[in-house]
Amino acid sequence: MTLTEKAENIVAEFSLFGDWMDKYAYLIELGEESDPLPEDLKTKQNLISGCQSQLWLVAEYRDGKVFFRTDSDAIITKGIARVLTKVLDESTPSEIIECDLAFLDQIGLREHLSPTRANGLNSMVKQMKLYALVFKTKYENAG
Amino acid sequence: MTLTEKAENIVAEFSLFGDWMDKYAYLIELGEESDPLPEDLKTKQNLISGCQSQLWLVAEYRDGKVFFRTDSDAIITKGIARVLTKVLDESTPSEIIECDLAFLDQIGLREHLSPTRANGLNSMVKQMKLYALVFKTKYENAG
Amino acid sequence: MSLSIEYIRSLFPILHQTVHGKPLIYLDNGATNQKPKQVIDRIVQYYSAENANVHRGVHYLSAISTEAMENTRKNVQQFLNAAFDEEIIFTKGTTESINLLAHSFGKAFIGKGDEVIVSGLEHHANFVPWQQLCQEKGAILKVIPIQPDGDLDLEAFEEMISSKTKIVNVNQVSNAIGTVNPIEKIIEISHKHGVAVHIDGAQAVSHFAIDVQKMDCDFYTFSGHKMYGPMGIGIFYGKKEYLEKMPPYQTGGEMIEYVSVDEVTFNQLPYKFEAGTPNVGGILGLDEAIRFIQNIGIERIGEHENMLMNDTLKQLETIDLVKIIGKPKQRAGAISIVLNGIHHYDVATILDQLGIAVRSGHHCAQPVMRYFGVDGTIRVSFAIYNTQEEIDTFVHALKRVIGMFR
Amino acid sequence: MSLSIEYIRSLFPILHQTVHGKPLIYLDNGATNQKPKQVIDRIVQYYSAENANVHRGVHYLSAISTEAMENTRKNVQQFLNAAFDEEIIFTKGTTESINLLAHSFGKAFIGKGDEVIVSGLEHHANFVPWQQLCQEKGAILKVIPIQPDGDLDLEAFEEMISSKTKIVNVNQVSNAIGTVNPIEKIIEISHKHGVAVHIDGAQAVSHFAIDVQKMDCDFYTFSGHKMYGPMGIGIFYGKKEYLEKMPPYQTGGEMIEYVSVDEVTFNQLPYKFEAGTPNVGGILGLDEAIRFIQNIGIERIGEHENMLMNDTLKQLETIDLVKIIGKPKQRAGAISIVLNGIHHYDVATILDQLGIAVRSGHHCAQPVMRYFGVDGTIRVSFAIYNTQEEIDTFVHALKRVIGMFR
Ligand SMILES: Cc1ncc(COP(=O)(O)O)c(C=O)c1O
Ligand SMILES: Cc1ncc(COP(=O)(O)O)c(C=O)c1O
Repeated sequence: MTLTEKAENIVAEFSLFGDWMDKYAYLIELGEESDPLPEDLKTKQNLISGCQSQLWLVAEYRDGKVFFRTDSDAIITKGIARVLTKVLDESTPSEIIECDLAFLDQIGLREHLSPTRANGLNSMVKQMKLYALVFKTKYENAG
Repeated sequence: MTLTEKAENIVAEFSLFGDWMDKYAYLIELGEESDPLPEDLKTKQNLISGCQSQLWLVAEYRDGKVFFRTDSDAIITKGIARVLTKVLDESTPSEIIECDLAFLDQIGLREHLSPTRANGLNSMVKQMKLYALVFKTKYENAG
Repeated sequence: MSLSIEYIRSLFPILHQTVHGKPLIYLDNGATNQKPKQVIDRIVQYYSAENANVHRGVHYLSAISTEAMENTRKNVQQFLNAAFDEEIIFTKGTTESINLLAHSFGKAFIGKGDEVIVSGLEHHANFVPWQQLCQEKGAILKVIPIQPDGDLDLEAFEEMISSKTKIVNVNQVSNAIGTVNPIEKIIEISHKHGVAVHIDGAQAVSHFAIDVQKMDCDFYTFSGHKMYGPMGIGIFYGKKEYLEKMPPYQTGGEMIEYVSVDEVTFNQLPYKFEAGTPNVGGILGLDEAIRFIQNIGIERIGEHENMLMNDTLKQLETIDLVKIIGKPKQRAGAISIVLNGIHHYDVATILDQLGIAVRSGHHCAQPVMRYFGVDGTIRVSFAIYNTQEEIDTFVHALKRVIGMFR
Repeated sequence: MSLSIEYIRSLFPILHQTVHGKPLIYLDNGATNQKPKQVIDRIVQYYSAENANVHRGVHYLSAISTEAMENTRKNVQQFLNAAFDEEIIFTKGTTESINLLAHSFGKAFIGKGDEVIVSGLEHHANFVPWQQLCQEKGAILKVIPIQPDGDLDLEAFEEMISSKTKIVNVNQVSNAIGTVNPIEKIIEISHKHGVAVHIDGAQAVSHFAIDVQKMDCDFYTFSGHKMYGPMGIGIFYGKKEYLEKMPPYQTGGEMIEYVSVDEVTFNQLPYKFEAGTPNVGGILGLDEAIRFIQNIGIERIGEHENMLMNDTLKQLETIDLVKIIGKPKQRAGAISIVLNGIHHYDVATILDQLGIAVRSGHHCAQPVMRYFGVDGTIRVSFAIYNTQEEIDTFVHALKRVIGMFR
């Protein structure tokens, strides 16, 4: 599945919910089923600075693709992070760098990623793109 | 003439003016005809702190009465000071302490004596009353 | 005959809106409270008919602006029952007031080896400036410990105060957990040792009457925006005898009497501490906020808030997962809770979706959070315009939130 | 197609009133200028529908307040053409911005024997903080001399700057006499010596376009209330590379990352320099003021003001008793005059009676007054809403005043 297809899937999934409370219930579900990070990866280095909840991001590069893992002490933050990784995970660095996150508008999550939000998710997206850029520079020859 | 009579005189004088510009012309006249203080009395000690113009006040006690002399580098300030001394001069300390300056309302000069005005006239009135108080305490036995 | 809450609510334009499709329930009053129409109107009136720079202007607009500003100073004096109007200094808020105090008091009175006391219940604004001052001066910062019920440990305080102590800093009401501190007692003990006391009144002025002469504090600070006034305006009160000995904080226009390359003399009180063009619009908004409070009556405000607060406490106590932080002897304005196993961010996010504004986080009081072993709480805080119905809706919503996490 | 002045005037509620029975003619724009309706409306809108504390709130009102505030930061960045939005710090005004700079730059970079340069044309706000800093640090304050025409003596400046100099402080436009200083030249010379430059833009931002990257200044400061915005809000711009090395100024909420009794770490830029609840209402008023200026076009504003100013100069030159202070190569915004033998207070008082607001006094620039051998002047200063007719009335009134003193 391409990143775009994955985004379409997510949009379809969210379109089933009638109201916001159902969406939150689903985000909580996603947060709960998201694998926790092992404690030794919850380091200061992996911490995304957000004001209210702690949010960790780990990225790896394997076989031309980027693999993300996330965790948070707040379930909704974790759930939204899971939505993002569901789409961005296992994509190529270039796909990640270029993806425009318009799907977040469609599922109504954009406001949660505003840079002025106290949840750190915007910083997480930035950090994901930064990882992709680093991997691309490091492992892929230009052209 | 009592202080009250002098105040009534001033009110009568000012009532002749049709508009404010005439009042100012008269204040300027009063300022110009007001005897300047000799330079050696224009000391820091005699200076009333006002923001924009310098205003000096000298007080003497003779034969049960207080004599004021004033000067300013601004003519209008000097003129208003002259109005005040015209009324307060040669009065007894008690008269000065008790006088209520209502006549200033009647001639429309009250706003110039507001404590928030930048001309120091309010401080001058306070200082005049303070002098009267000091003289009373110093030279007159209570009762 | 007192005004009905319904009527009072009608004076606040912001309250009559929906948020996420639900009627707004604003319970974040400790952070900032809402503004009645008369406060907003006063600002409009100022900029529409009176606006000018103050103090040095001879012209009409400048004169009326100056008079309005200086009248407010007198009204604040009366509001606090201060002895002199020149003891009232306009700042931009509590934080600036405290920074001013730490700077100027520090310069005048604090040296190496001296001690400064703060309470463990302080907002960062009444903690970090003192910590920084102590670091700079080689002075020692001592902290009055908190007790498990959320009250300060006065015995420990009596032990730590000494002839080395120069100033004691305590808030009248804790923004983090709502404790009303025994400031009369603290002031009495401090004065017995000849030590100055600063009371941070940010969370107190909107809840009960303040009488700085009766309480006999040496300094008192608060913000306009937490008492129905605009942002960008605060008060620093200090006893004249102290203020006169303290050097200026910021320097610039208005506060200079004479300056040359080698010399400077400063203006008298209160101007010595008011550098630059003051926020006259904000000052007049504060003036109107005081009028708003006085029209209703601060006792009436306090009673209503206490009634809501006590009811909220009672209802919260019946919810299993809810843990109320602290059980102080006296409480005002706010209740802080944690929900076992549910992050405060999650709770606040869903409450927001239901139209309810509460604060979540550490409330700029990390030392308090650390003492209670939490990294944040949900804080519910009250104002005169809140209603019993809103409280019921909030409690109901909280139960719904809990249900979502089971 | 540009907007007519008549139309622009109609946007300012305050202008349509009489003072002492005469139509108000407001020529005290250098002290503070008037606010268009859209600025007032923005403040009303904020307090009527959006008001909340910012940054840490999860709820809707807090989120939209934060977004509006941070959007303004971006708009100010663009207004100044700064490289990064975190280089824009919100303060309460120019005076606070400069005090912040003197404190934090001083702590980071200034020691005993170092030198600080200010110009002789400075407002007290850009003079006294540096004087105080130098006294505290044992540094030396040097002053760029004024020349008889009211321009700075650049040769003297080139001689006084050296490797000991740490910072040069000059206003872009003198509030006292209207000189436009050659800041590009001053910055070029300073940078050749590796010296930082701070430009006080208080009297410049409402008159011409600012491009901090092009002018390459290291710090730039100004007030909202002198550019059609509200009081109580100002901007401190600094290059990131400097700001990152400078310690905080005030401490308290919002600017702390972690604090315990022994430790503190500060938040990142710009928050490191913004302690306490910001004046969000004021910030949004400033935002709207910028929009007002941009809608008209700053060039159009400057042209109109220059036209009025040049005409005023021409008319004043024909009046015998009038002495215009300075004849700088370039002038903006203001003209300062003295009337031989007539005190400025007298002149301003009678002009006021005729409905005309001008400033009289030393304009918080005593060193400038002393240089020109006067203890005060009458200052006429211009804004976009002033008209040719107003200028004519003013000149006519001035002649009438003179007549009264003969
Ligand atoms: C107890 C206390 N002190 C100080 C402050 C700081 O007030 P401001 O942010 O208005 O400067 C607050 C506000 O949160 C507070 O609650
Ligand atoms: C050149 C200059 N600098 C600084 C200031 C101080 O500005 P504020 O009073 O807004 O802090 C002024 C205002 O009079 C000024 O004209």
